[in-house]
Amino acid sequence: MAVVKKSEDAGRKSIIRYRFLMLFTLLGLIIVLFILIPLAKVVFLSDKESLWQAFIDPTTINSILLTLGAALITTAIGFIFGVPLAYMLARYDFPLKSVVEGLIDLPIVVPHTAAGIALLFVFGRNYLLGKWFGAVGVQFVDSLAGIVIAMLFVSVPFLIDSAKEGFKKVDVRLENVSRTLGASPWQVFYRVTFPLAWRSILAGNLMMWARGISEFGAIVILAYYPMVTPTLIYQRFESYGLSKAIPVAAILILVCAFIFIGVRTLLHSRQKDD
Amino acid sequence: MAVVKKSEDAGRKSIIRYRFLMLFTLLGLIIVLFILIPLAKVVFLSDKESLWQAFIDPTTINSILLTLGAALITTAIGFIFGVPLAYMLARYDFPLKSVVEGLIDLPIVVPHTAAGIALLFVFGRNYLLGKWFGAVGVQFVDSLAGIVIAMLFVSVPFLIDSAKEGFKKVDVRLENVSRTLGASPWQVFYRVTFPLAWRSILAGNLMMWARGISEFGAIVILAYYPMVTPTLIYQRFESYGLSKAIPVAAILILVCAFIFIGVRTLLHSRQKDD
Amino acid sequence: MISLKSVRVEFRRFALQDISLELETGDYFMLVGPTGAGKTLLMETIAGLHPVKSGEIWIEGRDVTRLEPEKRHIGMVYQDCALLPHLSVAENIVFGLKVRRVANGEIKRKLAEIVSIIKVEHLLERKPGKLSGGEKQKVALARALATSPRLLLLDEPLSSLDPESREMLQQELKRLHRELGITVIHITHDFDEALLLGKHIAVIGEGGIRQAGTPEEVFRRPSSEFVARFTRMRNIFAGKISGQTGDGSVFRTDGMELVTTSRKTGATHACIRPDDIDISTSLASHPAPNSFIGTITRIDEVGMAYHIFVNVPPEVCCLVTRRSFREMGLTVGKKVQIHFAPDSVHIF
Amino acid sequence: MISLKSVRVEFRRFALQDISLELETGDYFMLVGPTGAGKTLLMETIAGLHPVKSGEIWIEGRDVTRLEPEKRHIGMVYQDCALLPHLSVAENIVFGLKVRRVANGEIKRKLAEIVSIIKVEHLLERKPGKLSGGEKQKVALARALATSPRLLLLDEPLSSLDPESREMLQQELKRLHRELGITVIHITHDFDEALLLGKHIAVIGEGGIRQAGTPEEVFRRPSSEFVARFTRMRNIFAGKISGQTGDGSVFRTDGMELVTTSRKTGATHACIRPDDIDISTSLASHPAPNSFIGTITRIDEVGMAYHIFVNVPPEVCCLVTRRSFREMGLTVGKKVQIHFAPDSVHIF
Repeated sequence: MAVVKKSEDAGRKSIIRYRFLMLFTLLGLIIVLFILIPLAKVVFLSDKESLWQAFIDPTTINSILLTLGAALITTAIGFIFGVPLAYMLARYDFPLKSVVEGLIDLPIVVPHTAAGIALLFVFGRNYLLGKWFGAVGVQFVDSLAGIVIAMLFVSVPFLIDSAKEGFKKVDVRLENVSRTLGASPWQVFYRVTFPLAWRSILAGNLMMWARGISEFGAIVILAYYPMVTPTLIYQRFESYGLSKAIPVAAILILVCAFIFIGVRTLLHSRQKDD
Repeated sequence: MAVVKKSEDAGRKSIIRYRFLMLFTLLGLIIVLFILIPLAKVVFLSDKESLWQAFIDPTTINSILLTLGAALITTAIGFIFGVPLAYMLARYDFPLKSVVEGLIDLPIVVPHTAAGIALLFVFGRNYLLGKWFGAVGVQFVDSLAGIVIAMLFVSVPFLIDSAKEGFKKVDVRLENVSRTLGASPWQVFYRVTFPLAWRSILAGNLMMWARGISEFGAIVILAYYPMVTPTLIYQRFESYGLSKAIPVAAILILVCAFIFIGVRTLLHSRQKDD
Repeated sequence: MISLKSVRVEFRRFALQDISLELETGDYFMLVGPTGAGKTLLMETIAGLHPVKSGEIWIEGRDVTRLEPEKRHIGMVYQDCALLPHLSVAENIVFGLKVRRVANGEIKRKLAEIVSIIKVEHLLERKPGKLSGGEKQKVALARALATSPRLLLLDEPLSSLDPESREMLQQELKRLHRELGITVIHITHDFDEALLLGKHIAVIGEGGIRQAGTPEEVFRRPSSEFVARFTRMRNIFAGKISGQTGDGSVFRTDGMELVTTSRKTGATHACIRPDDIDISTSLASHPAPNSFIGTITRIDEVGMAYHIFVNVPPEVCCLVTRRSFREMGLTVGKKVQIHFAPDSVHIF
Repeated sequence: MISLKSVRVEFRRFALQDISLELETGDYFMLVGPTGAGKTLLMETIAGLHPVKSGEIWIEGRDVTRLEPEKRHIGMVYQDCALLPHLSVAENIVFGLKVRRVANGEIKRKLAEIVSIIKVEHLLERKPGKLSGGEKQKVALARALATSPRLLLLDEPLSSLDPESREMLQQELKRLHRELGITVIHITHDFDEALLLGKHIAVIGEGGIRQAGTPEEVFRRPSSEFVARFTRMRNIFAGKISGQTGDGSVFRTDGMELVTTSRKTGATHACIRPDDIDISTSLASHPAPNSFIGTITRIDEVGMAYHIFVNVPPEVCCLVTRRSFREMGLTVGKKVQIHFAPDSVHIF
């Protein structure tokens, strides 16, 4: 009885299991294809000739350099202001801490055009900070500074979250031991905590960079000109139609995908180290 | 010697410590204010009268209902296709898994207008899927379906990531024990894994909803009409200037902030339970 | 009868090879080995949670090697209990009956029965998060037993408990095994626990089973240095057989000639348990076999006794009770005589 | 001298109250208590890592209560060693010297000195991730000692090691303490470890210090039921003093009258260690004090000995070595006589 029963059981079971997992695989596959096909089609199936034309077109090149550069400046600013905040959030308790944490993440869900409006309402020529900065010659409307401000607003949560997680993963007892060995809190930060959280911070920086490059809604309100690539794509689409927009979109998607692969490689190799 | 030395030491130390943390606090405060001031100003300092006017304006109301509804449909679709994928990613190894994981997250960094272009290139009237769906009467350009497609593309990573983390946090040994107690893999999923990951999945759904509401760049390319609120804000700004855009932006920011508070409350109370 | 025949299993970069075990129905089988020896992997393999690369697993005359875990009728208890945190204690206990679609009346009857065996009435409504370590283990046991398994697998059920709960649960396990007559495989890294509970013991290490047998066999007659060290034999001497006696042999090690009742040829190690060695302060003038004079080099207090290290040379570790220790007034540097019976000398 | 004066400290929802301790320079002080008793919190408080709510901490004649940790000259070793994973072993060891800006030549000299005391030469270039548990502990010790601390705090340094590494490290700790004469506070949940290593012992539990003294005092003369239970006294009987003898008193408990040399008035508990009880199979006809006849109800194998439970009543637990056990042929149900000296009966 034993052998026959066994093979029956095993056979039946694995079909049931197969059916359940097959449905899941099928459903999952649909969403994977839904994301894959548009991206792959834009990058691989667009007209090679117009892709090349777009690539050597100085307008495209300049706008891509502007976008990458602005996002890089944004990331540097985010690093200076965001990493200390991430450290404070990871290590210290203070009143309203959870409110601050919520506030920091809010830009991820705030509609981008609404964010642009809100920024303009503060940094516009006739408003609060816009006036102050205007007095020292910095203006945000239709300027690089405006692009940076818009990018910073929507992308800084990614850096802060990643850095915070990185700091949190550093065992407090490593810091405790370092203190007893004679290190001041500042020495503990730069000799222990920061080096150990470095990969997460770097990944957060890259993520922030990529997110900055991708922004459109907030930038288009604050600074239509100089034209960042997402705006250029929109303008090409509006003025000349889909076929002129595709090559620029393809190039930008490739740039972001490469940065993003860098983020994942960083985070992945960190997990292996652990 | 002891007492004097001690107080000297302690005094000096705490000033140094204070200085280092004070700098960090200051830097952090700047970024907090940078996010807080624009949002608070739009919501609290905009003209109460025009806020009310916007609120009772049928165009605004309809667009907000459209936006919330479209995002809700998107979230439902994301749930059906995304949760099974998240489960597969959390529990099984398969070839190219890390590629799939990377692909799923890619929409977060793909520039929104480029995403819109890519989607149009696939779902447009004259393109691949657009033709197929067009044959059965579904069209994506300037339609609710287009809005949903655009929202789905940019927001589904948030659900998948959150659900995946939720599934991963469920101890495999709980599933193992359930198997030995006689539960089939499907029973284990719906009696053990899903209930235990439920909060993370719900939080992911809310996050996805909020992200859907916030989208502009992809939607504006795929479906300028019917007008979702982020588009309405842009259109008001372009046509009538900042003052007409502010009230709509304020309302939308409030809606997103409330959903977002829900997400954080959910995730926060889960951590307490652990 | 449960048997494993040359089972090979791999998990991540770890592999267990050529695992063969056989245990009678109703046995209390202790699987003991150091941390990282793959004990949990082996248990999960028996439960059907890892695919077997080669070999076979038989339970009660049935080849279950490829059977799904839910068909094996095995109860399993993890070290941290793995109670389902979203269910109450009662729901946890009847979980196995629910998923097997047992009728409600029968579930109630079974719950009452289990609760009458394992006293957890007062916990039934609670969530697992509100239980103490010992209570969790009892609930996990009740849950595993509720489905009347043919085999109960316990993975270090006592390791994370405080001494008092541990002792309580040891007695509970003894009682359950006696009353229910169920076959148990109990995994532990604690050899004392294995001695206390096991009818049979297998020592696992270095990727496979090193020795299996009764507690007495494994404890007194280890078959390898690995087992001897793991069972804290302490006095392990390398050397070789140098001659024969009427009913045994003579084993020569650096500095001592040991008389043993064993005749095993080719032995390269001799070992003597510290508690088999007599120590006395009166130094006999005439030399007897297995009688040596040495100097105390170290005294360690070990719970209710002392380890006395006597340098003959080599250094020999002897166990002395607190009372004898006080009576003899042993101190470091003192000369003493040690003696042990030939049947206490085990060679391998 | 290190002293804690009525220290109160809170961390999250946990508080330690009225902690007073005093230890001489050069002491090896064991702080022992069950899991969750706040041992690590107390250690971190001594190191200056938690603010003290009230009370004072003095180290070598200096009030350090409000002093920053980096000024206290304390070496600390956590259970999991807390080695800095991004630094090599050598860099870990000299970390304390680096941050104190010691000159490079002096750092080299100090590293060589430490390495000559704690043998870790072969590990210097490795990263902590590549070390075994025992090696990690040695490196953590070396790192703590490199800055020549006035006090060494050890938090369960041996708990996560396998028995062999544990024993090796116990000897290492003994040797280091002997050679360097450093003051050590060693935290453990294992009372046997406390007996083995400690010159003095304090038992911590229920939010405070329960008893402190020499190992012998704590082990044989517990001051409370908590300590008696924690030290596995086993035979603890409630009752009261019923009379006086020439040099002691008589303690009456349910079923037995115990003669003790103690005269403590108002005692409510008597206790006897299992290893202080003699067991014999020959039943004496004339009744002697502290001599009772009973039936064996249970036999537990505990490592190198047996626990014999004799029901007088009450049930009394006696320790018997393997040898005596075999010689007397004890079995469950057998009638035996137990006896213990009056000075083995401790009342509190």
